[in-house]
Amino acid sequence: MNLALDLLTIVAVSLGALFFLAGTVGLLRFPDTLTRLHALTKADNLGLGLVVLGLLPQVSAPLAALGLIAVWLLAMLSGATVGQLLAGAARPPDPDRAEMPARDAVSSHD
Amino acid sequence: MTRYPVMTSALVVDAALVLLVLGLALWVTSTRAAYSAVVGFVAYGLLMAIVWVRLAAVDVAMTEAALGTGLTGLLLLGAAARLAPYEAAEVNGRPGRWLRLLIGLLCAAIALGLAAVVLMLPDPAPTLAPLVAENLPPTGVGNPVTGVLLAHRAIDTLLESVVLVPALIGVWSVAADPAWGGRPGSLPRPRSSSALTLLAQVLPPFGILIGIHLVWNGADDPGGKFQGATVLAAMWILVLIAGLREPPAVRDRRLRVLLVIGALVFIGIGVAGIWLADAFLAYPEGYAKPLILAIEAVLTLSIAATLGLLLAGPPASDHPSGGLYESKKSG
Amino acid sequence: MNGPTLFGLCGAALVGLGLYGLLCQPGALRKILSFNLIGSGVFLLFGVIAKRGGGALSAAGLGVDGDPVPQALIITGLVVAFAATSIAVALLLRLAETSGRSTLESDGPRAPSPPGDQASAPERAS
Amino acid sequence: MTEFLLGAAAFVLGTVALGLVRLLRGPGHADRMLAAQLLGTGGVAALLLLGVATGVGAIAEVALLLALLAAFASVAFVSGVHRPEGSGTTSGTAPSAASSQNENKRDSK
Repeated sequence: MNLALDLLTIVAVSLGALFFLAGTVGLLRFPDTLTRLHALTKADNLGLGLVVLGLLPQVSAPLAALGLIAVWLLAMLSGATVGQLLAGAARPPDPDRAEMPARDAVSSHD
Repeated sequence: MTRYPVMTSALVVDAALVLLVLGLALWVTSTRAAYSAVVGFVAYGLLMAIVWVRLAAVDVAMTEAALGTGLTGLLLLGAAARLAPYEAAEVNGRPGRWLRLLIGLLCAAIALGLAAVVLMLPDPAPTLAPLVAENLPPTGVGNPVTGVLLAHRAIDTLLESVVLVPALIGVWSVAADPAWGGRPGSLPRPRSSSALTLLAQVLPPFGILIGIHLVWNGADDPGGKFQGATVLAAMWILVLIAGLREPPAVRDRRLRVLLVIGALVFIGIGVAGIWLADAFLAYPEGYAKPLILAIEAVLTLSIAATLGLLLAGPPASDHPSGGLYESKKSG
Repeated sequence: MNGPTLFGLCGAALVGLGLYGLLCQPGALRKILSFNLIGSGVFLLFGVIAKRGGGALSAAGLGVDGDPVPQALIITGLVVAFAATSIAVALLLRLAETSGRSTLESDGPRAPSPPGDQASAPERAS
Repeated sequence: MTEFLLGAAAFVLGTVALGLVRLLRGPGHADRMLAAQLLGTGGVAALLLLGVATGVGAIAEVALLLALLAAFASVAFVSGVHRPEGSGTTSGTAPSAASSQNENKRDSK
């Protein structure tokens, strides 16, 4: 039983770490702001979620487990909102800029 | 629960943190655009919170997480955005190459001197920790940091909560004369967006809960009034930014009472201690914990209001939606 | 080399870096940032001293393993540093608004650019 | 298990630190903020891992605070980007003395 739980921890935390790696690679390699944002939100929600899932068997107090889940929920909430806000900032809904790819809009207006 | 269960992994984490912190500090001091520097500084504050955890200072980590990444980030990002138009002229003020080299050498010398001091710190390290541990039970609180803040070094804490008020007066005093008494106007007012409105409606209930939890828990576990007050202030500011509420006018008398009530209660209980416990800021036998909790509760409200108003900036105008820019255009 | 020593050296380097930025960066906002870095380095040195002085409390079973006196001082310092930063930012914004510049240099009289006329800001001769 | 959790914390920290290259490169403010945002989430994950690894429960509360206030900086960022709209076309006109590696990367829209 204990071994199984430890195994779950190792698998879930490793997977979570992998998602963080994927998110970072996406942030570095993807061509423009919006696709990078996409990569980031994956890392945010899945990476952190898997880490939390992996840590759950390792805490004894139910209150601590609740805290872990609360952290994840909060991160999801703010991650989702911030994703919206950043996307809006990366591509303002002006008609003359909307059709441009975000990166061009960023560099050509200087 | 050993302190360093595995030395090597812990040291790897520490070394990675140090490299990151130094790299970000280098970025903050050397990058050209102020806005990038500020974003780097926000990331730097975040890392510092983890550093404090590694240094077993969880109370400090909470303060850093709340102040360093939250409030300071908002303050500096807003300032950087508003200063962007002036930034291009700053290049002229740079000192020359040789002067910079000289300054760099001198700063390196200072850093090396400090590093030498760090390496030569006495071993065993002098500490007041046993003294605090010995004197903690009479105060009735279980968190040594809270004990130090409110019982053993209460005068520092009192002066600090007092000093926040002159700081706020200092911020208010840079207001233009016609704007005096009006509403603070430095907060950013983004285009209304449903996401922001949602965040400002959903997050504050959690934030207020967490803030109260931090204050209440601060007596026995890491946490306390500064951390709790910072969270409360952040939630208030979030509501103001989203435009769900207007910042209060500076001339509002109830607001002013709220700002000073914490320090006044603190001083009042402290003065009462002269008769009841034979010393200024001493607590009578057996009443230390309830008094400390009372002070913490009132101080939290005052500090939260002060921090929030520090962020909100000097009064700008009486116009309901008036930011600085609107008032300038009309004037 | 252990963790606290590492962080202590980091704090020393932060003070040096911050000082360099404070002296060499012309923009006042950058100076504020650099000053905060110096403060942060000093706090870090305090934290290292607290960590080194700890241990006695964890032996007493309180679960906190650092000297609480420096830690309490750091918390006080962080809050005061925030207050000072907000004053500095308010002053700086007001300076930019009234004089149209964001640096602290005072050499020579400047033609006061009208507040809000931001486009004219970079044209001033230095 | 402790070693594994500490190692995972170091890995996550190192990974998101790599993401800070985006902070250096930009090109826009939004990209820089994304790097900081990723660092925030990674920092929360690393803190949770550290907290369980060292058995100090209060560390999770630091993570909770970070998660709560991470949104805050981004809100500031978004508001900041909109504020100087239409007035910030001055970058690049200044005679930059040394290598102006970031001068043209500012997206001052």
